[in-house]
Amino acid sequence: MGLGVDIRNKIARRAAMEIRQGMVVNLGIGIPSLVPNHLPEGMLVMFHAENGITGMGPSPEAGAEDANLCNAGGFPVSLLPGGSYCDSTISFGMIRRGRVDMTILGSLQVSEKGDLANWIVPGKKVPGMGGAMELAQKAKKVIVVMNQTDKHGKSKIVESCTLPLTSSGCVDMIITDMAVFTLGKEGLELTEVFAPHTIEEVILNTGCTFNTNKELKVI
Amino acid sequence: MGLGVDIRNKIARRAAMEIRQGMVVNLGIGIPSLVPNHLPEGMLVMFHAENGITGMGPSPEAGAEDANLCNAGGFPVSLLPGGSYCDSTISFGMIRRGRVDMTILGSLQVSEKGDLANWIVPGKKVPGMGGAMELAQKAKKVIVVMNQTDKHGKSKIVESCTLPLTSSGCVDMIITDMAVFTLGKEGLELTEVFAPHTIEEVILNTGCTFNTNKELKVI
Amino acid sequence: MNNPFQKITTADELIRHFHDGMTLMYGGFGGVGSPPTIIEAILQSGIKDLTLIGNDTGFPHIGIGQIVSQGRVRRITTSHIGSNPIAGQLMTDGKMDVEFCPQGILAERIRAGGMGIPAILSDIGMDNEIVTAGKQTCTIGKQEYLVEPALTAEISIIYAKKADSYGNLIYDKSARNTNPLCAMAGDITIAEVEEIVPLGSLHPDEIITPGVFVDYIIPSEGVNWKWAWE
Amino acid sequence: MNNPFQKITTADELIRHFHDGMTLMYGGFGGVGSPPTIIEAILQSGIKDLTLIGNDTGFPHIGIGQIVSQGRVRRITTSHIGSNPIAGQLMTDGKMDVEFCPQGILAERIRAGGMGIPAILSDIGMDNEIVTAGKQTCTIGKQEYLVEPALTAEISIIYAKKADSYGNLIYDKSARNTNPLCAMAGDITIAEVEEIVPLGSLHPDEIITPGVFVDYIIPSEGVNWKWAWE
Repeated sequence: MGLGVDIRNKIARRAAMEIRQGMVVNLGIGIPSLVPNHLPEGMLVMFHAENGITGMGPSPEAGAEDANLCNAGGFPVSLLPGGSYCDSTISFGMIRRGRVDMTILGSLQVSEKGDLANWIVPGKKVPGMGGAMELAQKAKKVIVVMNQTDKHGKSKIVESCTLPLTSSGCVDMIITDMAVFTLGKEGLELTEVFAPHTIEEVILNTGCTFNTNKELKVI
Repeated sequence: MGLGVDIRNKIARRAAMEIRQGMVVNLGIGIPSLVPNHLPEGMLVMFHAENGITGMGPSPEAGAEDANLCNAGGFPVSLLPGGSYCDSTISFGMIRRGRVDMTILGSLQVSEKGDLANWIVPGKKVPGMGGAMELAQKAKKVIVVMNQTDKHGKSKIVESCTLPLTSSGCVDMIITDMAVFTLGKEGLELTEVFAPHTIEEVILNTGCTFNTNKELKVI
Repeated sequence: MNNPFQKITTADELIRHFHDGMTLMYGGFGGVGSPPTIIEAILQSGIKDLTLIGNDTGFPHIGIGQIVSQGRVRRITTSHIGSNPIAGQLMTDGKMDVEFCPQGILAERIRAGGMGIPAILSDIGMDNEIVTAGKQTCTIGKQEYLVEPALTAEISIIYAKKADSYGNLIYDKSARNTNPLCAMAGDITIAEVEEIVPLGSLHPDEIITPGVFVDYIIPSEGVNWKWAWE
Repeated sequence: MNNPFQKITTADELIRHFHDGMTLMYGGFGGVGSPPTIIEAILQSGIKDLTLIGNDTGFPHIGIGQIVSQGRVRRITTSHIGSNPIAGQLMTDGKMDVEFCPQGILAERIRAGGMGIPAILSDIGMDNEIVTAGKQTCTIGKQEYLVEPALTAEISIIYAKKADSYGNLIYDKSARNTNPLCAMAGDITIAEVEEIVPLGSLHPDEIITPGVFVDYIIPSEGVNWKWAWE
């Protein structure tokens, strides 16, 4: 994404603040994978992976990897006490039944209506949806973490997605390198700005209009 | 059924002759439950129960029952080596997928077309179908064991069932106290008569016409 | 017992979730694998006009049969009532509606509810008017199928052998039956268990129901009925 | 090894079941839990024009990806090809048809095949034309759903940790993934296993796939590829 480690960690830290004790949380690849590092010590969170892990723990040290214990991206992880393995139907049943409290994932674009476009770039990259549609549509809370703008400086928050949708109206919160937005009944709302960025800068780098929360925090 | 032990065992013994090494077999209550006693020593057969047992073994001795190890009728059984437990979906998945080689069950009536009526007597007994429909429809071979006639002396093998059907055209073989019939492309066919009964007696006690196999055996 | 997820509680604490007219799903097959302590609490609570979903109606004095026999059930979706003559009488008298469903399809409908699948298509009992009553069909190619809708319930009550404090469950022999399915289909799922063990004591490959699906765990006081074979 | 059910054999013996143009289903997720020894035998056999069904196309040199990369596949039903650029290239060049299906729905379709259920209804990806392409819908009440047909295959190849001589299987950690589903959906199911143990050695409560679904068991020679993280 072209973001430095500090900024990526800032985004991850803010996302981690949404997590509560006992939640079941699914993390996408990239910035979301940094989120567990920012949880309060001792907080019990069950991390869920689409390939059938609940209670996923951190990557093992080099040399201690187990090829039969990998996350949905195919990379070695570990299991925490209380964790378990299941087949892919049960794993996605958790998602569709509303038992996954939160998913934190990256995106290419998000619209002001909460539409998510993160699975395909026509003519360039057609990886397939994997579990993205189920997660976007059925996780109880969908948090998108991403850069405010793409590599050409264009806003990734837009009036209407130009890329094919993963799911429409599914995003609840957007956390970027500049700001935090929520999506509720009143539409897109700016709730926090990360200093040294300013509201003006956020407006300039957002591809649609938005409300500003009365209690907006600059943090 | 009003049949003596000897006759019940004769029927069960004949049914047991249909079973081959390695088969998965589901047994109904009554005469079918006697079938395992008549298998050759050492033959490996996997008995299947709808409530999630594969590899069911005989009833334990009095005092050794385990309330958590019962057959589909709610009575204590045991498990043989190679047996396993599963939930009810998997148990019926085995049936619908065609992995249950044979079901041996009782019936109220069977028609000359192989229709099975064994689940309901309108106005008298409405127990519900339980797993009977899936077994009748999807087991690879359906063997009915029953008395040739009901308590009023009327044939239970009929032109057309007067009782509501469990499943139509599903029966492959009928074994009664008098005879053995098969149901194939050519319809109902008498293949064996149990002495001292005679062909004439079987004709007299069968409520429909049938073919007689050229190599009919009186046994 | 360490209770980090606040799931371990008692039947008395939980009974406030139950109310007249509610939809209740229960694990068990002929009473085997039905949760005696929760059923006893429901009997004591006096709630009525229930809509039940489960494999069968047990025996008059066994399992869910006790609740049925007391006339507390307005409607039931089940596959078999033959072992509980009182259930048959209540149906005949028009005091309890019974929707009969083939046993394996009933199990699939409960599972579908637990998996967030709206319905399954089925070819079981297509020529039987009790099975097809009130059901839609769907034609694929030239083949017509029954639409069998998913089933869920406000509360599922289930029985397991062991739970850890997250609610991961293992079952005992044939007492598993419909319990793992009902465990997933409840909006709230209550697991009555023979033993509660610390987090990490169950082998993660052997867990049948992940605790994700379980909201409450209560220790069982054991079966308080006499089995039909006793 | 005692072989009372005649299920234990070798990949070489089994390869006669494989042929050009066949439908093949495979367990595994990103190569984890895919059967290396059977895949190697397929590669050696030279069969082609395959129709594949499975979670993903692995990596170019890992798991089923090796077969895909050699251009042996005419059609695949899968949820993800992103980790295998060769798969993407074959699709773009019109050399391999790809039916994309949401991952959990794909798993359910495979399971439905294994359970003898004709189809499930789904509300996933209803507004996405890649998901809905060529699919029927079914309306219940006022809600429209997609009809997602069951998937089966002539042969399913799967990977497990242990089998007893009846083919009862247990799996290892996240290598379980789609294996228990594919195990049920094959007309013929071949399980490659790390270890074969005598009948009765597996705890009956811990068996994940009952041997009823397994036709053949072959001992694994182990993974012969380098993982992406190595």
